[in-house]
Amino acid sequence: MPEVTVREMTLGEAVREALAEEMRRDPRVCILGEDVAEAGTPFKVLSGLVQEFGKTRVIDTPISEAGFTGIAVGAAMTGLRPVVDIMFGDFITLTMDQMVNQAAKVHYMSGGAWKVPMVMRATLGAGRRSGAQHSQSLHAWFSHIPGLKVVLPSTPYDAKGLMKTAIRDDNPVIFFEDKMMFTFKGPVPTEEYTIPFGVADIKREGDDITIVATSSMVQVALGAASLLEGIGISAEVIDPRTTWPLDEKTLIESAKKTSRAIVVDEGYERYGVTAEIASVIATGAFYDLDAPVKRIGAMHVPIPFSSPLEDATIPSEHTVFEAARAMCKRS
Amino acid sequence: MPEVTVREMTLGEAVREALAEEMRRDPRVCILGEDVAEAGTPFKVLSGLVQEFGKTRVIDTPISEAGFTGIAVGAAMTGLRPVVDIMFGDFITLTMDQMVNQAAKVHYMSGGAWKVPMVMRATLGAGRRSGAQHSQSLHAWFSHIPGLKVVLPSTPYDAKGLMKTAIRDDNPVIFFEDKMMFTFKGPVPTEEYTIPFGVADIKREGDDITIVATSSMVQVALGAASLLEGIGISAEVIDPRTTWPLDEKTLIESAKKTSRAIVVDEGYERYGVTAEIASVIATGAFYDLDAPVKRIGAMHVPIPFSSPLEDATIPSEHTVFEAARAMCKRS
Amino acid sequence: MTTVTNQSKAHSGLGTEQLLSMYRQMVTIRLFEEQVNELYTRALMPGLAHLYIGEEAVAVGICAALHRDDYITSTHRGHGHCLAKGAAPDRMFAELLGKEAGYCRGKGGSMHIADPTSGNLGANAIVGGSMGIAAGAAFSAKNLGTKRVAVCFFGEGALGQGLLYEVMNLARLWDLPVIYVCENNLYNEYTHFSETTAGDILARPAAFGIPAESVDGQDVRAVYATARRLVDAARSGKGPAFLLCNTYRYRGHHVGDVNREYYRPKQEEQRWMTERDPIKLFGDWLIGQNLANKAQFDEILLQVKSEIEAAVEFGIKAAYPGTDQVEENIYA
Amino acid sequence: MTTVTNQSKAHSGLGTEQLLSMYRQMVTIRLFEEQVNELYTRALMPGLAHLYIGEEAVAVGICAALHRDDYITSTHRGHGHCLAKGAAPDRMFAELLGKEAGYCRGKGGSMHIADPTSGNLGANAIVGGSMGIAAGAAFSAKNLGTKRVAVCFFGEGALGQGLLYEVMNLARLWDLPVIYVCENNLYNEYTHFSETTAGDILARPAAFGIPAESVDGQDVRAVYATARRLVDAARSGKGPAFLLCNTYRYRGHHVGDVNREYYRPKQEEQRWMTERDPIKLFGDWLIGQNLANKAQFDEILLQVKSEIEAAVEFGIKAAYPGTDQVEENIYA
Ligand SMILES: Cc1ncc(C[n+]2csc(CCOP(=O)(O)OP(=O)(O)O)c2C)c(N)n1
Ligand SMILES: Cc1ncc(C[n+]2csc(CCOP(=O)(O)OP(=O)(O)O)c2C)c(N)n1
Ligand SMILES: [Mg+2]
Ligand SMILES: [Mg+2]
Repeated sequence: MPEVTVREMTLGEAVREALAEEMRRDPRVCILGEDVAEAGTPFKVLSGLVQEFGKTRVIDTPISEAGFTGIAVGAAMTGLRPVVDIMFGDFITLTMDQMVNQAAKVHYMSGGAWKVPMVMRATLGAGRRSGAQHSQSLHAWFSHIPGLKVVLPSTPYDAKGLMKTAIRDDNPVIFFEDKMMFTFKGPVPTEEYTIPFGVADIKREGDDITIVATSSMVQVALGAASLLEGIGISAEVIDPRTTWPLDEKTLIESAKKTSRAIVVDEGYERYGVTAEIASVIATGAFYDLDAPVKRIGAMHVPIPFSSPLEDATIPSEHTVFEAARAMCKRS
Repeated sequence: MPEVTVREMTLGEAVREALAEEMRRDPRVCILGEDVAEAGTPFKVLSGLVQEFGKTRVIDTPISEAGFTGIAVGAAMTGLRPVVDIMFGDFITLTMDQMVNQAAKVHYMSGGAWKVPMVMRATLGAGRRSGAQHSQSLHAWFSHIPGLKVVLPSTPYDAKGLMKTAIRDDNPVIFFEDKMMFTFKGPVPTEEYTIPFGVADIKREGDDITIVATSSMVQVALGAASLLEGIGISAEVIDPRTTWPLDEKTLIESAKKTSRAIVVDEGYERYGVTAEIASVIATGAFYDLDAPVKRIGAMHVPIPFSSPLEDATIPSEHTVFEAARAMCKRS
Repeated sequence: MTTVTNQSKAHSGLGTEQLLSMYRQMVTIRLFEEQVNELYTRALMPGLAHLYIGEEAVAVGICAALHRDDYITSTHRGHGHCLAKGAAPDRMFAELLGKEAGYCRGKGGSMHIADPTSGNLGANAIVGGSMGIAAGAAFSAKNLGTKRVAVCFFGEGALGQGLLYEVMNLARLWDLPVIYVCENNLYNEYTHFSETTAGDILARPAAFGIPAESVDGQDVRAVYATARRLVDAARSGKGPAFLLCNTYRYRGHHVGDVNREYYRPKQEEQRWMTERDPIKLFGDWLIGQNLANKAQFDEILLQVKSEIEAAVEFGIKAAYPGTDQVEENIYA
Repeated sequence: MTTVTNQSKAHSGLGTEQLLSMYRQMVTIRLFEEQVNELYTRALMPGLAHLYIGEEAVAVGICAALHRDDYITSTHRGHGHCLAKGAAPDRMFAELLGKEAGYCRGKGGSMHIADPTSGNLGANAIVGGSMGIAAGAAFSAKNLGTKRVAVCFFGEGALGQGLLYEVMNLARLWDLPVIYVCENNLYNEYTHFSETTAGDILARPAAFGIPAESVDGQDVRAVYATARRLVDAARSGKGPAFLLCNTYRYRGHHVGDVNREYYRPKQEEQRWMTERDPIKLFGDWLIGQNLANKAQFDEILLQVKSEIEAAVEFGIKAAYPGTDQVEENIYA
């Protein structure tokens, strides 16, 4: 086996590298969105791409989320592989018809005749003091819809490998990046790799309790796991990486092994991602669980601006730690 | 107590009667939507209202779901109590920004300064051979959003009482009517009544298994319960009536009593309403359940047009019956 | 920017064969739709259908100006577009009846017929839902240098959807070869368009810098001639255009919409049917020009009739998809 | 329908007191925003803020034409609108800092300030998000007969949102007393509007039958005069209007946008600041007309400065809401 070179890079850089590599590999890949070209997005994730690939492949759009998403659907059907950029995930509200009634259904409704190989990049995550319309994590909506795939990377490594898979996938894929994690660093191999969808990653092994966490919440879970280690509780942290397809087996097996599970996700808790995953585990590990599956999502409130209030709504290391401690003591 | 007169009427008539009564009671109530006036909607639910209340209160709009929903939000903030009509629930995709980023958050974001007393009526339900864009049940999306309330009537009685409550509520309420049930008949008292939100209704008492069902699925559950009775299984059928607020207590208590629960809802099963309710029950009745909570939702496919295919995607009496039988045999 | 086409000219270099083929297509659509209505009346038709009868000249005139590999997007009232672009009646009936032999294996139905071999990106049951898709197909055509053109058919009701204005702006900025074809049949379901449409329709695309014209949608030659000019311009890199076709649907909004007096007078329907029928107008002209005679028309009618009958038969006899197919084609 | 206002006239019957009060408001907005920038630089400001510096004449000119109980909706760049409509700087700073004494109890922040007592329906962080809300307020005004008018402020970037065209159509059909005020400051974030805006801006509302005008947004008297005419017309039942105000933001898209050379030249900024500053232009005119003198301006500056300083102080000292308040106000 060849030696693998590994560099540290940020999640933002990893996403950019994935896009650049795929754009080099496949001339059909192009990017559409607001301020994606010279500005490289407000988060600077796309900086430099327009210089390499030019303005016909990295394309600034008007503030028309529905419009350019619709164009991406049509372009994907007819030979391109567009990546659309939705600056704040909150704005997916404007694209729901194009994504859900069109992109998600075209392949099925046409009996397989047409395909829609497109990627929507969007952000999620609170904590940036940006208020209720710039802080939501709305990935549960898309996860609900047959025909779509939903990706939630939590490390630079995952972000790169999953983005490459997303671009090569022949279906509409929504790729949610936590905007607070763009500067989060981690190792990324120089060599080319992709990560398959539907394969959960065990971010930390443990025996006493399973913590399933997505996106931004993976680091929170890992932090909680360290704290738990300090009091002698061994937590296993699992990242599903894609909410659809969902790797039920890995989640269930871990819960069977540890007999306790917590699910942490930054979306609103009610009718959110934690509900599905908790329910899958509660069913799959029914005869092995020592306690109810605990769900920890964002509080059921529009995300407040004021710092202390906002912080109170987001799951924290501490919340997860306390929940785990209570569950492990209990049995 | 005065004698209560009861008439049979259809669900569609019950909705109309509720609207008419509230419009008589409160001049601020008005209706906006496509073909709501002379046509009384394609489902004829609103027939006759324009004759009584005139064209300034029952208002035909262009095909601009986002636009007239936005107008309703502003009108609700400034002294009216609009009811907007979304012909097919699939079209709520076009209103997500106005409902979720605006209507749901205005009260909170303004620190309580503004209120948005509006109702959105929308339909749900498949089985009408209308294809993937006219058959969805997307109520899980709104149920996920703090600031909104979501109502799912399953009988004419409930439809009338809940609609009156919805109109009097000072928050944005989404009221989903199953389009296959507009002609479904049931008793409705002549006397005025309202039904509070967040109070589940036990549609049938039973001891062996709890079937939680929403909207269209309540009749399916009752049908299954009859079949189950035939083989000696006593099923309790509970209708939460509102997914938010959710009457967790009644659901959990029933599951504790019967020790088995099935949740039936016509939305896509994955990341849908069944996930939340199953998870609530699995947690709340953890120490009393004899079997995992069973979820039965729409199949994870865009709803197909072809009759045999479409039928296969919708939960049926038979599916529920079989699931219940298997669960009761098991223990 | 806003001009009205002189309808009377437009012979437009079409040969007799092409003219007769257009006539035949219009007859095909008419008879196809009558059969759909028949199927509905006989309770053989699942769901609903929106008939194109009366509007045949629009689809036929536009599609005659397109190449087979040019793209179209269509609407809930889409049978005419599909047929005019080249779909076969038999597989269409099969689709309408939910059969596996249909264009979408029965999964789409009347409102979702799609056919890659004739460039049909699909009918759409969301009013205005395909406006971005059509622009996207034009975006591909431009970026891949295929010289294809995309046509987006939509009813005047779709003028109410904001998406149209978003994509017209984009189509102009990027000079996309897309033609927005608005079929104004005067009604959004049961509401007259004047109650839902403020200002001047043609001024809307014009405001975005898009050349906009209107044409008599009952005159297939005028539709063709105008479309031809706009399509050629788009193909040669001049960007988008907008064409307003004034037309009328003879029947109800859908097959079940039978009592229509409350929203439109019978006389209005009568007037359009007798005075402005696109097949009759075209037929009269062809005869007047000595390009065809009554016997030829009778012959065409006979042929089309038997073709349509065979197609219905095919659809009725075709098998339903097995329920094992329900979970196929969710993901590619 | 499309006219350009002669800017030089417009004394418009304003008394000296009103003129000076408008001058003072513009200074207030300028100093308020400079303090916001200061707070950000001192790392006291949570999140971001979008400064209105350079555009003061628009908010002040428009709001001077409104009654206190008329409605406005505002944008992410909304501090100027809030102040001009009558909000107090102290409660605004408190809100910007997330304090309980703020207009929204700290829950809204810079992009969501709302205030029923001054008719402010709220700033909005969704570009174009309030276009329907403003029309809805006008709908109420019309239906309840209150004679109120609603103004929807938005940046030229919001012309990209389809919602605008949906609600302009509705506003015209229903003759709603709503004025759409487009603040064209030339940039959508980091992209010049010419790259995102096809055709002619004023032709867009005109296409829906809405009277549309443009005005020099740096000339507060011209803005006021035009707004006054449009507002009066709306109030008297003539329905909607559209006003394009040509203006410029001096600073970055938001407080953190410091290196701007890659999207706009320094000289451009310099030119606007030195040649087209709305406060200076208005001040010069007031002096030229002998309506004010330099000493008065110095006095105003001093007073506003101390008012703003006290307001900042108030905001900084104010208490955060208790975390028990996080679950209040979700439902009414
Ligand atoms: C977004 C959306 N809103 C509403 C409908 C319901 N609907 C179906 S057809 C129609 C009227 C369409 O009118 P027009 O666009 O003029 O087309 P026509 O039926 O006249 O051909 C309506 C309102 C829909 N399908 N999609
Ligand atoms: C729907 C939506 N898309 C994108 C954004 C991100 N965004 C915030 S401000 C802005 C530019 C707005 O430009 P303009 O409307 O001209 O207002 P200006 O900032 O110039 O005042 C963008 C793209 C947003 N807030 N909402
Ligand atoms: Mg029409
Ligand atoms: Mg701007």
